[in-house]
Amino acid sequence: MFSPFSSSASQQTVNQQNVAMAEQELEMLTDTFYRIVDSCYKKCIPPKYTEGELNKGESVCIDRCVSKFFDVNAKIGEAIQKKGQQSGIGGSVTGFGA
Amino acid sequence: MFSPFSSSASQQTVNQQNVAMAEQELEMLTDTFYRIVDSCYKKCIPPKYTEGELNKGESVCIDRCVSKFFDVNAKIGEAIQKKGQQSGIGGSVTGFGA
Amino acid sequence: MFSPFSSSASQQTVNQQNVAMAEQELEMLTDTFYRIVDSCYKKCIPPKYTEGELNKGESVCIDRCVSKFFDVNAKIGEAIQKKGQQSGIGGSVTGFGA
Amino acid sequence: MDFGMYNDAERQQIQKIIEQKQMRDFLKFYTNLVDRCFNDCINDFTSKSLTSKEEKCISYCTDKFLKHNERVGQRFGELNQQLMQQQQQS
Amino acid sequence: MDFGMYNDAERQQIQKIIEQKQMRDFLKFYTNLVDRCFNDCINDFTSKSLTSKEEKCISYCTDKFLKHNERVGQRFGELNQQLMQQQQQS
Amino acid sequence: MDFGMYNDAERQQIQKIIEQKQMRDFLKFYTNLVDRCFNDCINDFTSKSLTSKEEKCISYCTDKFLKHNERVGQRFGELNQQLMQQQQQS
Repeated sequence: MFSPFSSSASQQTVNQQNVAMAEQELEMLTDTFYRIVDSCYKKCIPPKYTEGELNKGESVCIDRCVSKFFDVNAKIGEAIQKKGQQSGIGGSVTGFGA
Repeated sequence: MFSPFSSSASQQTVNQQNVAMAEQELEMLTDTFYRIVDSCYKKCIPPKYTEGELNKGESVCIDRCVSKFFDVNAKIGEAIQKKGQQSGIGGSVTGFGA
Repeated sequence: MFSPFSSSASQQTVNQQNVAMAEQELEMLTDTFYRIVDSCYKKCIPPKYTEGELNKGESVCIDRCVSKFFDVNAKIGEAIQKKGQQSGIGGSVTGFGA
Repeated sequence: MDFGMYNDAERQQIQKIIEQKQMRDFLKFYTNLVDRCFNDCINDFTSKSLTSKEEKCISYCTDKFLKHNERVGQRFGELNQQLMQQQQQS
Repeated sequence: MDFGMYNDAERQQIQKIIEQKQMRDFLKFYTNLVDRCFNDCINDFTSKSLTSKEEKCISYCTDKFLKHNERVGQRFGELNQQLMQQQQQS
Repeated sequence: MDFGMYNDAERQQIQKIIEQKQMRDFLKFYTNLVDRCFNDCINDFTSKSLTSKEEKCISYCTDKFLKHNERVGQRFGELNQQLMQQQQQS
């Protein structure tokens, strides 16, 4: 990434609002990840453990579960926006694609 | 609220302890609200959805559930205070009437 | 603790990293405590209340439950470290013995 | 909350805090909504895409959760105000 | 916690942090208590006010939860101290 | 995340935040793991020490939870990247 001709980072001004925004997006992204881990574990992994591997059925279930979570998240995001109950917050509230 | 003769806000000194106290009361109030939303949803809304409206039974259940939550909150607050286990914190710990 | 010959606290320099470390250990310790309270309540206290005392069976169950939680916590901590997935974080991640 | 005890400058700062809180509160509401409706409605993992039954369930669940929040909010506001009045009289 | 590694000034600051934490910890304890006892005891929504059966349940549940916390706290303290001693010896 | 919109100085600061976050995220992962496996595997309180059945369960549960996290992470990364590309095109 280093280039002798680019201005060095230490001379650039840091827009604290940019940094705060990035931090909030990061928080949202990891929060969403942990919520999916939790929901899909409940849906796909039966709580009796006879082996440490994910079997075929569990693996497929996880893939579909994550995909469906994204779909539900998007669908509800759109519905909420359509109701106009939160004008001005917009598409990034879904915690995805940040 | 504006009066030409009152001291302007910018000249008043801000007691940071007052502001912190208000912030904490606000946090407690919204935390309590979300806990009631959660508890009363579990108590009153059966998780099979055949319509988007609240029906009569659900609506009445919600009203009573919120009311009972306030009563339980107050009752337990009094019991704890009577046991003197938290002298000095007093009535505002209940998260209501803040 | 007072000794006339020791340097007074006000002249010592505070290493903010030490203080931050102590704060984090304290957070972890109380977080672990509340998680045990929660897990062991679910395991040991049946949710029908016919008295305010802990009976003999409940008391013994709590003692064993706390002990088993420590064991499970240590066991999983070792397993994770063995897998080398978090080199550099070491033994204090378990939230005990802080 | 009763703001009678604060001066104007303090009220301004508290107002700012409330505004910052609203975004966080909306996000919390939104994630609660998604978690609840996902957990209640999605139980078929024989395919990758949402079934029409699941889509309908999500839509109803969203509406119901919104209305539930609203109704709890109304009752909460009323009861909280009653409590404040009682405290001022006593 | 073992404070042996900190100097006096650091200990003073840590002490302050502990005091601030106690208020938050009490609130957390209190909200856990209310949530648990409400969820376990309140299941009758045919009337607006608490039944005498519910009131008794809340009172027992409160006492039991307090005693449970105390007992877990005792065991937790003992086991944590054992662990610290083991770590110092090894 | 798409860092294209930030300058180098901002990226450096964001990088620092990410590093601080990793420790917290690991702790969260670890406590989730312990809570889940304890709750799923430990149900025998007739003795103080773990039974061999419980030990085996904890070991399987740990492995399964790790692999579950990994797999969710892979899918999450893929789908999130797709979403970002769609947003840039629209």
